[in-house]
Amino acid sequence: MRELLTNTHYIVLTGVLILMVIGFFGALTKKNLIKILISLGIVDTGVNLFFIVIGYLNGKTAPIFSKPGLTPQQMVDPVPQALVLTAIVIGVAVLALGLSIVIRVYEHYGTLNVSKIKKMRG
Amino acid sequence: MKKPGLKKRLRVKNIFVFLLLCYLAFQMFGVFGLLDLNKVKGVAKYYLENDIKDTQSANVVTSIVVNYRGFDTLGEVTVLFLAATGLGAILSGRRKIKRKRIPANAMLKFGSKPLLSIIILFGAYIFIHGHLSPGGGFQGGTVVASGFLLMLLTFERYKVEHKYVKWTESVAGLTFVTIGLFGLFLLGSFLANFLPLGKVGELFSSGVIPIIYIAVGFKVGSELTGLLDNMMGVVE
Amino acid sequence: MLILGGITFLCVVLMVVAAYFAIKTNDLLSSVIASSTVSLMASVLFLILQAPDVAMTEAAIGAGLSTFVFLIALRKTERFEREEEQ
Amino acid sequence: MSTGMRILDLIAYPFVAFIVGMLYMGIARNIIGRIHRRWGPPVLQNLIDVFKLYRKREAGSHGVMFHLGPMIMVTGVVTCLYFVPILSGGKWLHGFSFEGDLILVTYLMVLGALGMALGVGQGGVPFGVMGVTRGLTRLIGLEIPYFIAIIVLMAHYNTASINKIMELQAGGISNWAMFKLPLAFIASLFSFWGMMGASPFDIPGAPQEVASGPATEFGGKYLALMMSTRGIFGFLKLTLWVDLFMGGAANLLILIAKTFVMFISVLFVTSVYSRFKVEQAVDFMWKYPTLIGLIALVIEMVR
Amino acid sequence: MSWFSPILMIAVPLFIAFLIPLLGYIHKKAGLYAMSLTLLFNMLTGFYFLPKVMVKPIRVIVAGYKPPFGINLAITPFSIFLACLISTMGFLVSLYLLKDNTTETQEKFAMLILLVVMGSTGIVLTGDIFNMFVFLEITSISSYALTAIKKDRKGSEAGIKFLLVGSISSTLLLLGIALIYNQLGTLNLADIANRFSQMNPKVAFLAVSFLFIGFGIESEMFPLNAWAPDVYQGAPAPVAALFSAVTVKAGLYAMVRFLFTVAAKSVFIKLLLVFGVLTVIVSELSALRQNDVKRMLGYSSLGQIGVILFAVGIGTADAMQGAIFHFVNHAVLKATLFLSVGLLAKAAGGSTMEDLKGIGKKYPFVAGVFGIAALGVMGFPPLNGFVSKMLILMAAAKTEHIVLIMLILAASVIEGVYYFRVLQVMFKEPEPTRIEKKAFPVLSLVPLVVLVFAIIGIGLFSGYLMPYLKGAAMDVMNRSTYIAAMLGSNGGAL
Amino acid sequence: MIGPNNVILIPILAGILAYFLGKVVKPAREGLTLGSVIAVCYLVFRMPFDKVISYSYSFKLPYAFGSLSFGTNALTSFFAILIALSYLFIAFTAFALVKDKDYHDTFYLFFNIVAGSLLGIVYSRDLMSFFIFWEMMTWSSYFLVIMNAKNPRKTGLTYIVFNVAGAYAMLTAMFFVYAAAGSMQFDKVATAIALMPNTKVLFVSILFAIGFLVKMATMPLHVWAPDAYTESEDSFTGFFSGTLSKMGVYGFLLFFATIVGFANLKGISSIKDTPTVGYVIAWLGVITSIFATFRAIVQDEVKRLLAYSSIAQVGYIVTAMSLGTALGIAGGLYHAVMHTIMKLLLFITVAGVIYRTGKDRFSELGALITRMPLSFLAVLFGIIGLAGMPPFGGFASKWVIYMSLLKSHNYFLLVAMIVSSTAAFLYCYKLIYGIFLGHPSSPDLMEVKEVPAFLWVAQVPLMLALMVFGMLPGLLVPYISKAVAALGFNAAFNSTNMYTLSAALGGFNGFTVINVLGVIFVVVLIWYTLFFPKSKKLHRLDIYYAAETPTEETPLHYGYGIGAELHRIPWVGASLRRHITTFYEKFAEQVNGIASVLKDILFNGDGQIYMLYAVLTLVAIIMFLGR
Repeated sequence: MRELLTNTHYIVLTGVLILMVIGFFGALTKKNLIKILISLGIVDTGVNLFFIVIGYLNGKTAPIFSKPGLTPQQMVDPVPQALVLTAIVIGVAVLALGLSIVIRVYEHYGTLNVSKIKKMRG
Repeated sequence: MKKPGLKKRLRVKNIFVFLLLCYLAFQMFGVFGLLDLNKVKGVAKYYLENDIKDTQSANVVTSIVVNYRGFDTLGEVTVLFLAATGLGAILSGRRKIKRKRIPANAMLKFGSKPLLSIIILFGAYIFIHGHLSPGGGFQGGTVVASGFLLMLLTFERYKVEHKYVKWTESVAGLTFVTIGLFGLFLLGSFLANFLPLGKVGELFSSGVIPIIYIAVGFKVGSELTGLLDNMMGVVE
Repeated sequence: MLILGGITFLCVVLMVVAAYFAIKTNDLLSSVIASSTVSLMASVLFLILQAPDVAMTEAAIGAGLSTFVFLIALRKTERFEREEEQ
Repeated sequence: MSTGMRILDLIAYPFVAFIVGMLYMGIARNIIGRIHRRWGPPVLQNLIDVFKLYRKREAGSHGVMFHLGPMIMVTGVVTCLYFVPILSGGKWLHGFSFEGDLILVTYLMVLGALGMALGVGQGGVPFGVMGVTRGLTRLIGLEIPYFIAIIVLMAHYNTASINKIMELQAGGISNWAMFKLPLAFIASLFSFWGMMGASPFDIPGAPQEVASGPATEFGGKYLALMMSTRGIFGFLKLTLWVDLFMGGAANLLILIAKTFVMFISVLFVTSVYSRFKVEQAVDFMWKYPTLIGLIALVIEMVR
Repeated sequence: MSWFSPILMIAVPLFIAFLIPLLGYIHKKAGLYAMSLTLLFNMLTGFYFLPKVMVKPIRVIVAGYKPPFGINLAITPFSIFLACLISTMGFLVSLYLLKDNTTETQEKFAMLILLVVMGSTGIVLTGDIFNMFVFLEITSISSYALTAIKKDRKGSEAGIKFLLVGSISSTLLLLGIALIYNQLGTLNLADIANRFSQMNPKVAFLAVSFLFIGFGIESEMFPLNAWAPDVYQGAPAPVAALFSAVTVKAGLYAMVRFLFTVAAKSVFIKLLLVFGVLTVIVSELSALRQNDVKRMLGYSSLGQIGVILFAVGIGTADAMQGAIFHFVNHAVLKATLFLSVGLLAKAAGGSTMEDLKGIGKKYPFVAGVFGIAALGVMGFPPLNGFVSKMLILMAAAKTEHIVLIMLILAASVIEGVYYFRVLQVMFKEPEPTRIEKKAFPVLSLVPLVVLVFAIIGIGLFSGYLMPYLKGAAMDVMNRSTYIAAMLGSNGGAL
Repeated sequence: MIGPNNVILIPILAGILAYFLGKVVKPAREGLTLGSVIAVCYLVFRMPFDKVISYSYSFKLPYAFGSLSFGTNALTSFFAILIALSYLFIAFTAFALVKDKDYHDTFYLFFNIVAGSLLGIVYSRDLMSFFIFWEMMTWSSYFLVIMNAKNPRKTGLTYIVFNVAGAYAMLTAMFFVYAAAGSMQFDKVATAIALMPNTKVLFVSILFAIGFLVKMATMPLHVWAPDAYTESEDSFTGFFSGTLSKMGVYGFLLFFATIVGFANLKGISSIKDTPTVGYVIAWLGVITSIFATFRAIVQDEVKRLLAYSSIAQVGYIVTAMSLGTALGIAGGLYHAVMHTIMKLLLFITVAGVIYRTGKDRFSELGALITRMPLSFLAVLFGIIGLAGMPPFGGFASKWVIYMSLLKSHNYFLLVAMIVSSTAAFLYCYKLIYGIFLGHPSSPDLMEVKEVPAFLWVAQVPLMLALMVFGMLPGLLVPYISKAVAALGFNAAFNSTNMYTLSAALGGFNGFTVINVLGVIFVVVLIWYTLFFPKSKKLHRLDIYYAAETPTEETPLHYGYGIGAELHRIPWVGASLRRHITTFYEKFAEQVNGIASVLKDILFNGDGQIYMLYAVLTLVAIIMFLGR
């Protein structure tokens, strides 16, 4: 138990997996478009966490030379953090665009049910 | 009579999806044990070791975001720009669904105006010190945008001047690209750090990094503001 | 170490619960708030995982901004899931 | 043989055919009359009719093709005649039979019909055209057994030349094709009857129903020409069968004897059977004679 | 001229894109013209570098750090070839758009078009996998926006579907990149390629499958392309032309580059073969029963992409050559088809078969262009589609995929059926009376003329293209040269 | 030196130029076509007949496929001459008939391209260029088919689907061969095929045969032909049926005689010294001709009758050639020439008639002999040839075919062929009677004029040709012998002079036949004209009509009636009632159904399902490929 609680990697990784499963499940089964976007947002969060956690090293500090004594060897991997920054921004951009399209769709169809929005098919 | 059948069908699909996802999760879980979680390696190691020498920026993440992988950031800014543009294009000229809004109380109205300038200042602080401390253009920009969000929420008829937003975002973006092009013209490499690096920990250090981050800050702030403004769609 | 682990564990559990709630609830408003909680928890986790930059961003964008974007979208559409959508 | 004699020979060719043919027609009317328990017309009646018709001063014409049709008919038939050797041996009365083969003859035989058909066509009588159509339809039936038979012949003797076929049959009755290849002969016999206009297959003319069929509109010199052509044609067919299946004839007497036998067979059939409708005729032809012919063909191929 | 580097193909459009909002103050249409000129600049730059790169690949370093430490652009024959294609098609479509005054948001439209082309160019030029992801996102986000830009019912519907599936794609791509980064600690494509075998095979497999699906969605592979017909139908015609000519090509590039140069996993290449054939058959069959011509063209486009995937999946240099040739031809042909149908549909007031009845008699030129392009798509000699199809099938024959060839040819027969059906509807139905004949703007016709000449010219003089195709194919097939060219002689500092 | 490649380019360029120049100056279309025709004829005739010459294309196109090579040998020249002459005659027809139609511009474009691609087909010396021109022929003729069609949807689609499918069958075989040979050159391919295992050779042969049989409209694959021949632009139909179908013949010969080689096929499996494949195809051909003949007889549309007749006639060629004997191939070639001449003549004349009267059904025509004597004569010549009657060339070619069948002991085939050949008389008669004889179906028919004079330019030489080849049947023998020799066979004929034709079992002297006929005819004519008084001209209603007096309104024209009896003959009637088209229609329906279901299930419009596809695929990949 102690092992489990102290091994941050595994706690977070398991959480991330559950988060992604929940997110995907929501995206694939919920019919409401906004709900789907929320689910996709959750998946995104999960992916971002996953990215960070694989760059995390037990017992090391953030990659900022804030104190004089810090050496590079004491720091966690900074690259995933940089990438996740980008990913988060991209995520919100997609989200905003998606919501704007959803608003348009709602105007045209009067519903948010993804299964009802199928004028184009076949 | 029809309903249970439908529901049943839906449930079957749900279970099926759930099983699929569990399978995927299981596969991923199997891989976790094989991941390499014990050391910094590859390019990260190089970044950590050479950050000071290369950029004189205390925040390694910032130097990666702005300098080593500045090209990504340019793309990222573009993505935001795109989202704002696309959103504007999609939502422009739509039918206004005017709904009754509960007006904000006087307290809020009174407080939010001075708060706006404080929030903007705070945001500016974040992105100006991006190379020294955590935070940077994105975070700062978002903070600035949230200030405007506050205004939008508080005042029914609050209008963000489109002209200013437009100018800010354009100039900020142009600054970013221009700095990159300067690097190309001066050092033969796009986005190259052509300014003196200074000394780590100082405000005016790290060459172009703070400038770019400030540009990014303005850009993100204005984009998000514009985005929110477009979303709110209160324009008559 | 154990305390940090405990906090981590707690955050993860909270996050998962919030995510589950976000998916489960019919009220999209609650759903948005729950997803905002997920982001907030993620932000805490980022902090724990020594990524202050990301934590800030996630807090500002994920928990803050995108929530508002959702809320605005909800205002433009409807707040509750319809029955056939569940 | 001198050129003069040759020319004489060639000129005599159609006349022999004409006279013999006309006589046979007369005889036929006689015999059929006897079978019908009545006195038939004189043997020479047909010849007389033809000459009478030739002497008619007036004939109506419906146009150029109406005028030319009978001429094409006679041209076709006489030409065909020239390629069928009347006598074997290749000295007298063999026409141009060395210049053409059996297939040529078979196809030339149709040319006459074409001429008539064209004339009838311009004549404008629907019945005439109907008759032509029936004739052509019947032809589909008739030609099959006939062709099977000649294919058997050609395959058997490995030549398409009538003269050669005749030569190879020389030397006794047992060498005759009708005994060596009996099934083929039987098959061809049906066609022969049909071609001779014998009763079960006489629908094109169909005297009682469509007012003499194709020849309806023709009169005077045209009818005369057509009748003479018929005579020549009849003789031609008889001769051809004799040549092909009975080893030909060395002189005219033998020829007449042999042809007469064939002719009698036609008469018997004619007087016994009643007329087929055209589809029945074709159907019949495609069933029994064709089957017999095919058996002959198989035998020939196996051999 | 050291500053004249291919990175300008990305930097300049970006600069102009940021500038366009301000250009609105000068003139209402300044943005559109700026976009067009920028794409022209891109095109010229591309063609300036094309012969040089054919001789020796260029490695463009961004921000002054040598790969794998910084991001670099990998200007190899394949990428520059595609960059040229993309910018040329972009330029032609932009010419068409200059007079296309359907949207009131012209400025934004211009920006989006510029950025979608820029994003595609970025995908093909970049040498960094995360950078590729970013450009892919730029491309997709602008595509979502462009799909929905008309704000009509169809556009919005198509846009939201596109966005949903695209989100899955980006999620999977990120996961895959994360796995690769965790294993190798690098994001540079050449570096990953160099050390790909060091990855744990299980992790590598998972990463490759994530990326395969991610890129598969972008490159419209069969089970993942269900959104595509909607998008082709819903988006404005020039945008659809742009999608099939530009963005798909970028997606395919990513797929090919990743599978051949980086991962080099033969299982997935074989998988591509299977999916390619499936794509062809399903798409052609689906196209058979379409009533909307634009949607039909969308399915047909998928079919062509299936052919490309099939060719790529064969995995020989010859097939690759044919596939790359088909990239070009498909871009040219589909752009022509979409643009001409766009014009006709605008005149007729709709793009269904009923709307287009007899339109060929009214507008013989544009409909004739459509006809020629249709013949080209069906692969009739001497047009360009024929040559590449033959090259692909010959390569397939060499590897003894006779059954697959037969399947593809059977699908081509179906293709013939529906294209000829459209042609007959256009040309053989009585002339419609409800439509008043209006002349199309000349600028809209210019790209059509150019494209028609391209269709015939490429078909007749394909030999001139061959050296480039060969270079591009060799670039894909020889991963070692790519790695060497990008990492330098020491094979990377790591 | 002007080689075949330039000959090919002339018409194609002329067509394109005519299209664009014709937009400015209308007569440019005719002018350029005429120029191209003359140039092609000149060059084709100037080319040495049986010399083997090779060229390769000088453009850059070949680079993509190695090289496109062209060349000529006797067989090529044989067909090239056929094409050049048809091109000439059809061009003149078109000058007269197309000039005031609204597709004036496109007609010349596609017509010239078709001509060029035909030349390309015969001059090509590798499979790829063969296929290229084959496909060009397909699409350009497609446009000519739908140009004037009444029912373009069905006709055009059927045409293109069958032809493209056939071409693709061929293409598959080409790739198969290519995989083995590594090259598309004919000689290399031939070498490779010789080394291939039997089953593969058989497979390749069948696929190739499908391609050619479609073009030749042989039985199960003929569905496109009647409609296409009937509905294509009138002046082009002659080219279509006369020359385009011969490309199937050419390809067939090329493939089976030179590339695979009949000997090779025989080695695989043979029936009675005939390769089995050939034997089967021979039967297909003969069955085709039987059924097509019967169907031709019952048609009411003039061109449809000719179309079926064309199918039947080509069936003879197929039968003769596929047996793979020297005489058979010679017969096929001979008949190809004759059939081209006859069909050109007939279709051109019929086109003229339709042009003048505006009617295309037997039940609407009639009695035109008085108005169009020359056309009547042309059709008369044509049908005499078509029926294979002696004085004209049609007999000679049929004779050779019969002889070849006799010689190779395929008696049953011969019998079957006779069925069709005999029945052909009926439609021949229907053709001439329905149009020219009998009574006019409507009064305005009596006001029409003779066909345009431009058509005479085509009709008269064609009639003369028919006569000359009948009179001098040996005239073609040296050429055919050379062509057959180019395919690697020994001499087929025994005849040495141009008057006689002799081979195998017999021979005949065409010169004698026509002389005898002529002399007798002249004698009878003189006799009748000089020695008898002039006949009285009767009014056309002054006829025997079962004791009734017919009036103008009485339907006296029996045009449609001919062939009605056929329905009552049991076997024929049954065959006429059944259409193979039904089968294909059902097949198409099935495909359509599958397509509908597939697209509705797969692309069901639900964005969520589309997302699910991605996840499903991922799971599938991991499940099946993950180790």
